[in-house]
Amino acid sequence: MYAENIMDHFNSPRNSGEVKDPDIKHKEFNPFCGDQIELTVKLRNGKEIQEIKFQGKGCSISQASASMLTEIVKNKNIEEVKKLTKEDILDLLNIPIGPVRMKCALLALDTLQNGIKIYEQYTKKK
Amino acid sequence: MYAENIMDHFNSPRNSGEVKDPDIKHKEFNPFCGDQIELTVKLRNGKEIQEIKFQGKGCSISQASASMLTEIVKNKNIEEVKKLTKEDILDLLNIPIGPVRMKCALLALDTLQNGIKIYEQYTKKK
Amino acid sequence: MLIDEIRNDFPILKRKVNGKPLVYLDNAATSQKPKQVIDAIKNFYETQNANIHRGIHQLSEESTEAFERSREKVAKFISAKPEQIIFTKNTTESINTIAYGYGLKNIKKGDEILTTVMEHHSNFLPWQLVKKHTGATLKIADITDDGLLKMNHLEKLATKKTKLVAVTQVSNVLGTINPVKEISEIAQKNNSLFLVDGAQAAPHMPVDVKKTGCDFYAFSSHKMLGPTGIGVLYIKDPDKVDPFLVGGGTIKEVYTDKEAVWHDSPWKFEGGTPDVSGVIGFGATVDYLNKIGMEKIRKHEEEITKYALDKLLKIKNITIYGPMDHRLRGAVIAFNIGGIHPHDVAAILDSEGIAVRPGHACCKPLMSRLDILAMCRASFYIYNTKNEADVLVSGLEKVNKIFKR
Amino acid sequence: MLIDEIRNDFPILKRKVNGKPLVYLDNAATSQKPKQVIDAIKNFYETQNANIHRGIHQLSEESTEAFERSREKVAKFISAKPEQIIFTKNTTESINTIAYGYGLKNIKKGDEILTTVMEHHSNFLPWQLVKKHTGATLKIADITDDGLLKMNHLEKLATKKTKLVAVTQVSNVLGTINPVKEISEIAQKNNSLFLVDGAQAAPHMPVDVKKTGCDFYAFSSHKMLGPTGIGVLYIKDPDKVDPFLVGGGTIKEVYTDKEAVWHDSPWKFEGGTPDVSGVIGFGATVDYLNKIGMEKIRKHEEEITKYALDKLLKIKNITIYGPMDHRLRGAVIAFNIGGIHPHDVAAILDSEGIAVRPGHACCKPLMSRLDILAMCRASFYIYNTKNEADVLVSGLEKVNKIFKR
Ligand SMILES: Cc1ncc(COP(=O)(O)O)c(C=O)c1O
Ligand SMILES: Cc1ncc(COP(=O)(O)O)c(C=O)c1O
Repeated sequence: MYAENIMDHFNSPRNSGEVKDPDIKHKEFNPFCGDQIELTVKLRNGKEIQEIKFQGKGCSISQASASMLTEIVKNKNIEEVKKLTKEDILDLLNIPIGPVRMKCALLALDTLQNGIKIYEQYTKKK
Repeated sequence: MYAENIMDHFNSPRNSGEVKDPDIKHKEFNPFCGDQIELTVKLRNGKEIQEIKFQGKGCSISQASASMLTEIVKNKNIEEVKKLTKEDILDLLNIPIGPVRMKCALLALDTLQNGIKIYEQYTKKK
Repeated sequence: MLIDEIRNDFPILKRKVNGKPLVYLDNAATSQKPKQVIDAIKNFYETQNANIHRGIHQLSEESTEAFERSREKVAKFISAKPEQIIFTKNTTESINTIAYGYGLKNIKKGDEILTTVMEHHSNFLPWQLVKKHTGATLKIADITDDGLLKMNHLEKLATKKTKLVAVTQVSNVLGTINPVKEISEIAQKNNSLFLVDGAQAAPHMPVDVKKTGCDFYAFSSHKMLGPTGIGVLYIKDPDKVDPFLVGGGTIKEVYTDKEAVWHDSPWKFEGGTPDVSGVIGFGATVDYLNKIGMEKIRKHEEEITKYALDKLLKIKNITIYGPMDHRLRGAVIAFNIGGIHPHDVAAILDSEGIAVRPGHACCKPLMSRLDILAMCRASFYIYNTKNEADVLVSGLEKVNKIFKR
Repeated sequence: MLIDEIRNDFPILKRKVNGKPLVYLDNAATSQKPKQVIDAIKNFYETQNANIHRGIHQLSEESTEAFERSREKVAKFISAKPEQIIFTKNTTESINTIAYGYGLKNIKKGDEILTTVMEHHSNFLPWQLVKKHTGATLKIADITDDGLLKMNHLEKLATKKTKLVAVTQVSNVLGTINPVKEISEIAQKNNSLFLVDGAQAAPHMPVDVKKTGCDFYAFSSHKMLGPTGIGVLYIKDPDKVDPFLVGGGTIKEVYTDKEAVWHDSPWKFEGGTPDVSGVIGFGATVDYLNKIGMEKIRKHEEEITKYALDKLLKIKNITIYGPMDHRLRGAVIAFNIGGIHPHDVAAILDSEGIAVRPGHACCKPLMSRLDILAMCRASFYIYNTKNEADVLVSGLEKVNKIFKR
């Protein structure tokens, strides 16, 4: 619990802030504890994550996992990102997460994947 | 349980029927099991039970206790009758009565005592 | 599993009543509990007890996990999804949840609710309440003289105005198993929602809400070897129903100046601290039932019902209600003997250690229909034996003797 | 009774969490259970279990008697009469019973409901529901900066139009003990009914509904050493309230062509099979509390609260909510540390074996009023020791260290 890497990401979050003219901008929150994550993403060719930043508040798990997630998805194809699972996030965090804090741990991934879904629906419509 | 005396009163109820021109006529029932007792009473000087009869249907306990009650209250002063208690009825029945069947056992006494109460209110008003 | 092994799991079956071995035939009122269930509850209180959901500490995480695992087991037990399973305190609360949360909102004057004359008060009074508050019409399908639902009557009463059809799957007096699949088709044809009261079905036979095609299904843990205080409400489409008991746990957001934002199902329906120990005990109950197998339970009960019906029919002055074909009924046998009051019958049986239930069984409309005030009901479960049916028969012969019939 | 003896009655207190002895400080969420209560439930299932009321057989008579004896004990515990005591599943259901059974019927557009900003959602959402369905106004009394109810504000908000005043006796976040007697007098002056949410009071101090002068009083067994799944609703005058959950047990007569005749209180309110084992377990709980004595429980908690407040106030970056005078508060201490999220605080404490609760504690209006999203709450009970308060303090120091504050 509270391994060095989590405290490190929490205290010095990577990719904090907002991307300019984002293709994807999506915010989710975890009503039980008030964690919030807003992701802004710039795509390359509508397919690859060129730039990603997050803003948020909440507990160390939700914020550290957001910081870690932004690091690993950069330059990834969104098809790959859509396939990321709970297990991938837990591997990143590398500490045991109980069912209650799972919501915190997965908030960033949910935000990203739902943001992609909305983006795809929106672009398909057009 | 089901001592001879109860079966005797149940199979050959005493004072079954209806008194003519009664001073008291009151009916109660036990909603859980549908026991019914209607008592008709003729008073002597408005004070003493001269004649009492009952009509009813229901289980052996409710009907036998009504039959037994009519026997012991005859010629009693209504003040005395008002003082009769649960224990007096249980003594008459002389078998163990659990909490559920208590309602059956006491139905006749309740009917009589409530009938007297109504009679008294009615005559006081006049 | 052999019946002796099963009986061995139920501590209370070792009890004597009035000096005689307990013969428990009041299962339609409530069932007994195996030690596996009693121990699950005890163990929860001794090692895990905590409030669920909003906790971060170890006990709360363990409790939450065990609680939600129970929900998954119950969902699987009736072929539903966890988010369609709401824990209530009993079937009565489950049905009221629909009456208030769906009925009062969606049913209007001119609409109709269709039910039957064999319903338990818990599946009757809620609809009278909806009728009273909305001005809707309540239609009541009749039964045949041998206690089957008159399907042509029900079909005639069902119209396009019927907003809801509410029918018991198994009658708790007649034992009748109603053709819920057929009724579901009638309901669908009219675009009516269909509520099934499964209180007497879920304990005794396999239930599949998808195959049944119902919108709501209600039942109680205590009638199926589980703890008291736990009911289940299946809702096919939880968005159709408003939160009913509102309070802690039902919301995402609360404001002082505008309406709350409700949580998702099932949480929006589970206001306040649930009966955590009961739900966990009920999870252990579902495990136990699955271990025996619902098919096997039904088969055992069919056999014992056939056996008991055959024997009981030979008793002098007996009237048995409901269909005589054991394949059409559950293991509930209601009867009267001559003019003897059911209380007297039950009391004499009690003196022989036999527990049956006398009264109206919360079915006053059915009592009126059968033109009786009350009856005696013997109801069997997986731990009952043919020998116990024999004890019942001897007890009833004794009743006749005492009353000189 | 010595505290060691008391602790010995609670099997779970022997448990280790993350290798450390369990320090259970989540009592405001739910309490632990003594073996006397656990055994009462087990014993009921093993020897007496039956459905109550309508049974004639031995088990049913025994169950009924034990059930009603529990009701008498609970009545006496708060100085009420048995027919004023209704068993529900939790405080939330108790309060909803009044919202639906009294509020929806008697409160009209133009009427007012008066509550406070420190209420638990369970004593807030039901009144928002009544407001929504009736068009009544919901007025909310504020608190002072040190977490006391602003009595002059409440008094100003109370008018002749106020049909109901609904206030918690003890706040589950601030710990504040509200002056319910005074509020009752304000309510009486305006002819308003008065509902007290006793969920955090009944477990921790003597309660006398007559002296309090309230019309309704609601509380939960699970927060006072008793089983989950049991709530209590005291109604001073049960005739004022309509039956709410309707079904088996609530009626005297049912007809197919006219309205039912309701049973007397408490039965008209207890639809369906109650949690018999839970009620009987709660009877044993009341015995247990009486054996210790509610005065003594209050005294113990006052001492531990004073001790803990003193120590906690010395922790760097801590903010403690609610009044600082231990005589004005229950044993609930809510706090935040620096900018550290309550989940992180709770998780680090958990790794030390300490159970506290982070979050909004179902008090979102209060969170908004305090301008926070969440807090951590440590809450004590009769089995907690000063030493455990010390362990909490060390845990919080560790939190500061990990977060480098
Ligand atoms: C003040 C207060 N009111 C009401 C409740 C709701 O109690 P329950 O969850 O038992 O319904 C609680 C507990 O959560 C509480 O603390
Ligand atoms: C058919 C039927 N429906 C509903 C109920 C009510 O169940 P509960 O008392 O558990 O609410 C019962 C049992 O009494 C029943 O037999």
